[in-house]
Amino acid sequence: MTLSPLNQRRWTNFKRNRRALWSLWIFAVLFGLSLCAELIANDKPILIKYRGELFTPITSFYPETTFGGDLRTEAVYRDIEIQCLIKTGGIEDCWDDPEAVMEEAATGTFAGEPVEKGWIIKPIIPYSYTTIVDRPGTAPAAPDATNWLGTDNTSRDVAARVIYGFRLSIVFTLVVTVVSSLIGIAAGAVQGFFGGRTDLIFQRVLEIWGATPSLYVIIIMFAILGRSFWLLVALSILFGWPALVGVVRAEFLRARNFEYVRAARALGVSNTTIMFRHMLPNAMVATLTFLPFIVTGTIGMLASLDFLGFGLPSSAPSLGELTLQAKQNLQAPWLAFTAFTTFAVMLSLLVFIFEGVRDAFDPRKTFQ
Amino acid sequence: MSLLLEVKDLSVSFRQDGEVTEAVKGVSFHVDRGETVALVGESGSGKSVSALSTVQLLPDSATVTGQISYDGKDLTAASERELRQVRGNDISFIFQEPMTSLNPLHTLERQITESIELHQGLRGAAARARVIELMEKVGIRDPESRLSSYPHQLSGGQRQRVMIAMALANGPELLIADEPTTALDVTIQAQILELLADLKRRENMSLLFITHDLGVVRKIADRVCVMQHGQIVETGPTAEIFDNPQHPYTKLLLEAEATGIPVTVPDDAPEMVSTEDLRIWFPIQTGLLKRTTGHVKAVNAATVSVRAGETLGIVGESGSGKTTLALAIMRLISSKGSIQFEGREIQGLSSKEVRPLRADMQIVFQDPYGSLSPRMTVEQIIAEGLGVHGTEPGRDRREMVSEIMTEVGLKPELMHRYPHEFSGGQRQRIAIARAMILRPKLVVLDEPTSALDMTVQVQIVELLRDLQKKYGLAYLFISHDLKVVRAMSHKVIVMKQGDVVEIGDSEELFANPKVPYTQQLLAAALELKAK
Amino acid sequence: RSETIIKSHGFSDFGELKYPSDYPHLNYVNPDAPKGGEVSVSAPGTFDSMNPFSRKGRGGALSSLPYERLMGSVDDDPYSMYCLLCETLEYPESQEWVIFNLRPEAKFSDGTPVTAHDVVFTVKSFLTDGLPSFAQAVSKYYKSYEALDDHRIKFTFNEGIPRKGLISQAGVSIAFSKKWFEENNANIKEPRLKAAIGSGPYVPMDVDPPRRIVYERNPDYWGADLPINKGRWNFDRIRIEYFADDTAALEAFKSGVYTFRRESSSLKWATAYDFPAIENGTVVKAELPNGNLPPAYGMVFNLRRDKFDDPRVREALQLMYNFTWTNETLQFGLFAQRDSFWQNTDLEAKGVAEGLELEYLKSVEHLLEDKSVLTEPVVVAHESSARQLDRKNLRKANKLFSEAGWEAGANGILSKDGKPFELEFLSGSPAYDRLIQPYIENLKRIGIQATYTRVDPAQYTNRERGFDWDMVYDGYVNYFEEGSGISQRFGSEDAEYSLFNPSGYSSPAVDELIKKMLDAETLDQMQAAVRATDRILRAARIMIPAWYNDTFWVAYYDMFEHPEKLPPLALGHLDFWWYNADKAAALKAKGAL
Amino acid sequence: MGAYILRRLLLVIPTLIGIMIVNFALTQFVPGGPIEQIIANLEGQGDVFEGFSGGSNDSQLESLSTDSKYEGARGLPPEFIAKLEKEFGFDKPPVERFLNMMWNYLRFDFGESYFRSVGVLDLVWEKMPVSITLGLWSTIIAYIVSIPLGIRKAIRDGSSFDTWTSALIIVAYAIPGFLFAIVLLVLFAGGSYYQWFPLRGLTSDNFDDLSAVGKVLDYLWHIALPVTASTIAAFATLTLLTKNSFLDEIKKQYVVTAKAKGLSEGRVLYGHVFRNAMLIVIAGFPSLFLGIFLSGSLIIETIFSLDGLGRLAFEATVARDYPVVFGTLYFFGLIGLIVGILSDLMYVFIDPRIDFESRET
Ligand SMILES: Nc1ncnc2c1ncn2[C@@H]1O[C@H](COP(=O)(O)OP(=O)(O)OP(=O)(O)O)[C@@H](O)[C@H]1O
Ligand SMILES: Nc1ncnc2c1ncn2[C@@H]1O[C@H](COP(=O)(O)OP(=O)(O)OP(=O)(O)O)[C@@H](O)[C@H]1O
Ligand SMILES: [Mg+2]
Ligand SMILES: [Mg+2]
Repeated sequence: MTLSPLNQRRWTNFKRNRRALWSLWIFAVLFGLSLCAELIANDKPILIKYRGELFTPITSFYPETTFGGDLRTEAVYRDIEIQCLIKTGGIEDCWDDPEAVMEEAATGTFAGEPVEKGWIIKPIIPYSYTTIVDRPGTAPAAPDATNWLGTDNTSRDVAARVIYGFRLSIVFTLVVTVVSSLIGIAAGAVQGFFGGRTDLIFQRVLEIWGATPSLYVIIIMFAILGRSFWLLVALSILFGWPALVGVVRAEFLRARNFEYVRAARALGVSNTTIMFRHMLPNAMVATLTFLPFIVTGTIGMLASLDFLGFGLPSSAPSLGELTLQAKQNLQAPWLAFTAFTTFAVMLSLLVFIFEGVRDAFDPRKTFQ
Repeated sequence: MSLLLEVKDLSVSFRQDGEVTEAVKGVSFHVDRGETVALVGESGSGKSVSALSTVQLLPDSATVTGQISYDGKDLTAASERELRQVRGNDISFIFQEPMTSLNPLHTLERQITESIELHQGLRGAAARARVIELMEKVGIRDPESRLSSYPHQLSGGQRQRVMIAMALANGPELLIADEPTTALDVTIQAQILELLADLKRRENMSLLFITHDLGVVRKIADRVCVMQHGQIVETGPTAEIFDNPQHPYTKLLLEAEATGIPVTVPDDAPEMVSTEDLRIWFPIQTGLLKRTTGHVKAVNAATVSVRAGETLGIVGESGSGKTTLALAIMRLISSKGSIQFEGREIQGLSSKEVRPLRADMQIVFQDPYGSLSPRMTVEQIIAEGLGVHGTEPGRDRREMVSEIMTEVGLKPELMHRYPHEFSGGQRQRIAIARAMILRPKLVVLDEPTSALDMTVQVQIVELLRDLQKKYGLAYLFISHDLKVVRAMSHKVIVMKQGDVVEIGDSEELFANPKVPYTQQLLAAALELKAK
Repeated sequence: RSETIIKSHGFSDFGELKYPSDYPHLNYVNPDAPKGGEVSVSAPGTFDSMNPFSRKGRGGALSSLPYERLMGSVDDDPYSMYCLLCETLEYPESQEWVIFNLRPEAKFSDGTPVTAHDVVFTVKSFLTDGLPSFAQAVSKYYKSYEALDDHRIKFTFNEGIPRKGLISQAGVSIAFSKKWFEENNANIKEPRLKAAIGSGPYVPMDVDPPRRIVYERNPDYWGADLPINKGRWNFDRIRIEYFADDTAALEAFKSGVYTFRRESSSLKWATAYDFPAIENGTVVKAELPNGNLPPAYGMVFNLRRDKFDDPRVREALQLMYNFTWTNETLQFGLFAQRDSFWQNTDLEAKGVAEGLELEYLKSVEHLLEDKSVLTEPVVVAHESSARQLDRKNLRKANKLFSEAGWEAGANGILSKDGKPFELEFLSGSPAYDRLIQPYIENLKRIGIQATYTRVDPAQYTNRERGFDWDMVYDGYVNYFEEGSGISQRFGSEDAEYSLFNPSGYSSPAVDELIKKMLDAETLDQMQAAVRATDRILRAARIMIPAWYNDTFWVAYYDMFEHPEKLPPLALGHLDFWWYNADKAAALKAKGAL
Repeated sequence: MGAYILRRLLLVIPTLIGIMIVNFALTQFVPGGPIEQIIANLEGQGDVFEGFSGGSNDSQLESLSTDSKYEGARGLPPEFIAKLEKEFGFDKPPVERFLNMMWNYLRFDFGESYFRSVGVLDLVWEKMPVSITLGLWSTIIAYIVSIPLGIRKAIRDGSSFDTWTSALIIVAYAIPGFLFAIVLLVLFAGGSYYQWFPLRGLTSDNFDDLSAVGKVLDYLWHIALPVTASTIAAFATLTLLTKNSFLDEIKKQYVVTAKAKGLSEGRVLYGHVFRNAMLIVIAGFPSLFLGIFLSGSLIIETIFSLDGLGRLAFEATVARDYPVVFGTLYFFGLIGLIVGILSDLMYVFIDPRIDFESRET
């Protein structure tokens, strides 16, 4: 794909803003990492060697019986017994004293017999977001070597939850923001550009829509369809898109009087092109400024829905739940700290990226 | 005579995306007290940039080196505060593009009062009286009713005069006027020049005058600096330069003149566009509720027609409704009365229905700056129409763009720049290029040459004539420059206060004007030339 | 008809009274407790009414405090009541009616005497304009109620209903001042901020919604010297401060805005009570014994659904709950495991059944589903290790499931006849999320497709009423004296719709035992019947018994004192605690208040 | 323009009716209604604020005020529920109920809350002081700080000042408001650290006895923490919007003209650029304020025990207090529509080039 010279110019301008570029990179890396959250934080090992065979628990289901256990449900890999079974090639004695067995088996023989040694490659964080951490003491527990960010009030690993929560929030907010902004901008543009009856009717529809208590719609839809991520996405879009309509409409109401719009019209350019090629770039200030906040606002909305109990299912790795816990556990400041840092990092990155985008689109911006 | 402004070794370069454009390369000139210095030269040669750099009004992307001193003070090292003292009070500016230089949300009164208030401390009624006086001086009719107008409600010339009024408000010591009369008809131009001369006489005002109109230069300048490619190539007393130019460019400039006559139109040429009793009244709205309390009668019952291959020149007083008429014919503002394009009534058509016709009817706006999308590159701007109406078969878009740019005298390398990175004259040519690239059948040209120096002007006129000959284009040519009108038009109409006062064959009309206003106009033009 | 009329200073369904008619004071109070001072506590949210008896409005805390009842209960005997407004009561052995003889000296706070007419007026108001549910239930009891004279009121009970609880119900009748209601044109239906006058020891003085209510001791309280009141009502002022947020409330306590706090959250109790005032002794932090009957809460199975039909399934599901871990890790080890439905009382079944209890059980033997209750020790909650997912229990549960026909398929999901085991845990409040979530995780581990659904209160009630759930955190609120009310909880007649029986359990054997409770002549009989019921219920595994708290968690500024030995049933901090002026002065001197 | 305004005013009626119809229809489908909430209340559950105001009460403490409810909650036979339904008029068909309601609303009779014997308007009126306090002060402070800051940032775009202020406001924005509120409360009002500010309410108990100055000081003393907490996040958007709008305008030709007049930087910025750049900010003010004001800040109100519209709205919604829901919807809907018209007129007032006519000529 080659960029048009103008876009090349914008891209170079963007790159000149080192802060934006770095933010973009960091964001991309973080998001990329969180996309492979399953490989980073999981209570299932990435790879297992057992009796000479390789297993990939993350992608496949293996009942415990595979490793010499007796249950036909999925092996609980974080159980020391199971680990012992895997590492020693399935020695029965693991059930009684796994640690001793493992120790002895490490020498190569057990009870005089040679063992088929196996191994387990665990993710860096050996917990998933729902994994209950068995750790002596009470939850929430402070950060230490096993739980880098401590545990939450249900004794789940905060680091794992943040990774998954980050992904969930970002996916949620990106989908919601992109779709609802597109709809919102288009709607605002049409209203502002055409004015007259279009505007009048559209505005009324919006007013009616805007007065609808979203909480009821959410309750109804959840009751009918059950809580789910995508339903929440759909609902958020449904209630999110009017956010930008007002500003875009105002910008368009103003911009449609500009001389260059008249010039474009004189060229015979279609209304859509006038709106989106000529006016939009010049009416984007508010939109571009608002976007990072819409993004984080959406995360915030998700969080507060969770907070109020109308959000995702409560086991979902939600940042909102984390903040609520932080509030209820002031004695566990790592919760507040983590929640805050995650928000701050996310927001800063987004704001800086969008600042770069704004600058890149600003023809008069001087770059050193 | 003492030295007022001295510029030494001034260099200005613009950095954009790592590219450096040297706009001014080592220019030195000076203006003495009470002296008028004219800066003339090629479009894009750095005149405006040099002028703006004196009080540091250039954008951030500019790097200025060299020395500028005003009345002994070094302005290059001056703080923002010191500069503020100088600006507006000692040195006043008339900007080249009046259409975009006024604050769009302030009324005229506010725009002018502001600097009076600031530097003279006048307030309330006194300030208002002064504003009205100034407006009268610059020839704005019925100033009181205009006080609460916003810039967008004014004609190009009126805006320019507001600029002038603003600049003169404080009786500056040095007036830097960047093409102050381009949008003015000859009579008003004469009046303004007279006003300037008067000020100069009475208040010993100095003047740095940038213009393309050599007639004006000859009339008012004491000294002339000729610029080309960012350098002053020749400088000297006016008479000397005019009588005995040394530098080849100066010679070229002096010789250049749009002459010749338009190609004759075949008798069977079909009628391209015609109007009948076209009327445009703008409502005057007052109060918060914007009740319509009257109308500005911009055009009353205009009946014009243009045939293929024919040029209709429109001349007339500034603010007489020329632009309005042109926009109405283009169906860009609403009007009453019939408009026929290629024999088809287009007045009632919806904008969707008009759209396909637009490939055949194009306009060059009077305000080129405003008509260029600020966030699009020149290439995009020029090629835009092609995107809508299709490229010529077998030709690449970019190729066509560079061709037309070359034709209007712009370097194709500049096509990736944004509009604000050009000089006034260059922008005007971009606007022309945008219209002409579509090879339309009818082009409305609203003062297309006002910001162009003579050499380029000739080039453009030739280009237009050329195209007309080749493709049988019909032109509606609006200009205050009667020479160009004469060189271009087959027929001419004269407008005054919204009325078409005279209409006739170009030769006939110029030779033998019937209406007093036309006579007056021609006389003024002649007088200017004679000086 | 000649019947022996019993005249007494108190009443118990089982005849015996703990306090004789000439008791000087209650055993657990300090009769010489000094009077004076102020105690202040906090209340959550806001209030907007001082009429606690209407459906509308949020009643202010303690807003029923000014109103005295005919009889009062005591905190060391759950089975009897003693005269308060009445001097004596008279009733025939058949308990067909009861007459209360009011004390002539009883007065409202405005000095007017409390008369039988006032009581009749009040009872009538409750039955016509009171909470409909209350009115409906209680109006079934009375055939009539009338004032015989100014100081005698007679309740006649309907025939054909069990006698248990009738006299007690009449005895808890309140006396409002009829005059006041008429003068103020008031009605108990309507919320209002002006409290009706009462005859009690305290009168509301400062009612300042949404911030506070202050009750002041009535210096002319008519009943101050009654034996039942001796050593009680010691504080001059009781102040209640409202806070919308619990953290704010705790902070307010720390800074001395109020002086007595009862903690209800294990999290706060374990983590928040280490502030300077406690460390320097200004505030006393104490755990005081609580002999109350804890409500039998836990995770309840919806037995109306087939999936829970098999007791082995229920047992397996029980095994997946890890009390030990939950208590240690999430609740700071502060709670005890509940086994019984009448935990911590004489009503709790223990060991192998014997005596009267066994007799009762035998009498319903033919009706028992699970006859092991006759011979085996009573079912107690399973033990779990400190590991969240207890492997032993997991294997046991797995075995039970497979015995019940649920086997893990190739995908590890438990299924039977090709249908997966799905289970929805419904909740109407976020408070228990963290305690239930680990259980859900365990259920997933064993191959159940478990989901946890939390909805808002109205929706929860909606689904609760439709019994549209698999499991909920809910339970049974049981009483020391079990009477007719118990059939709403465990009787088969009501099992279909009674919200007080969330699991929907019923059994003919329990029905029989309930009859025994209603017919019990003596406390022993009643207790034996309840124990037998407890045994059956526990064997039926209708829920997973969870935690309960057998202590009061309190913190207070070190100026309050209480009798050395507290009565089992109440904390009594607003009642028989007292104010030590010297200590208070010391605190003030220290600047702590 | 006059015609346009008239048209807009007339359209308010169908819009309001539309709003009411949509909402009424919606509530027909919400699972669980007021009856269920009443039952939950009677059973001592149903505290809609429990989720975030409570302290995870897991030891089943009986509450001080459930006394009577407890007696009433002994049984909820079906007859009782039928009675309740009748009391609320739920025995009538929805259409009839709706028409009844609209007829009452037309006469500005908004009815009474299901849960309290208070008229809806009185209820709203009662909550006003808190909402006005939080809404007004937060908005004002946000504007007073953000606009000059945004402008400064625009002028010094790219400087270190720009960077660190950005960082600061972003961080402030990222702090979850209620967390911040709690921390403020614990630090500056609680019993462990500094007891500088009061814990709750808008005024002291002895407010009525204070002198006028004392009253003002007392009020300011009380609102310091809640307003801080509710404002902290408000700077970011406004500041950056101001900055970016200014960046867009500041390099335009007319600014050069203004500079050439010798105007001071301030006058250039505030006198010329401001109006051009801030169309959205200024014209958006009425609706923004209304928004802040109406939505209230539930959680901050809760933490500081302030009884405002935020709590009212949330409680009414979750508790299905439909008279309050519809009443506030109608009442504030009306205000919102009027403000919408004002806001549009404001556009024209700020930028006279704007009109609302159709451009399909
Ligand atoms: N902001 C800018 N960035 C880059 N190049 C610029 C910028 N402004 C002006 N230029 C270039 O500087 C040169 C001098 O421009 P200037 O405006 O001084 O010309 P001019 O002599 O006034 O011409 P004209 O007569 O057409 O107004 C031109 O070539 C123009 O393209
Ligand atoms: N939008 C508007 N609202 C009100 N009056 C307007 C508007 N546009 C133009 N006018 C008025 O209409 C008259 C004609 O303006 P027009 O622009 O057509 O003049 P012109 O002949 O092109 O003048 P110039 O030579 O100065 O450009 C002027 O008096 C102007 O003030
Ligand atoms: Mg120029
Ligand atoms: Mg014009």
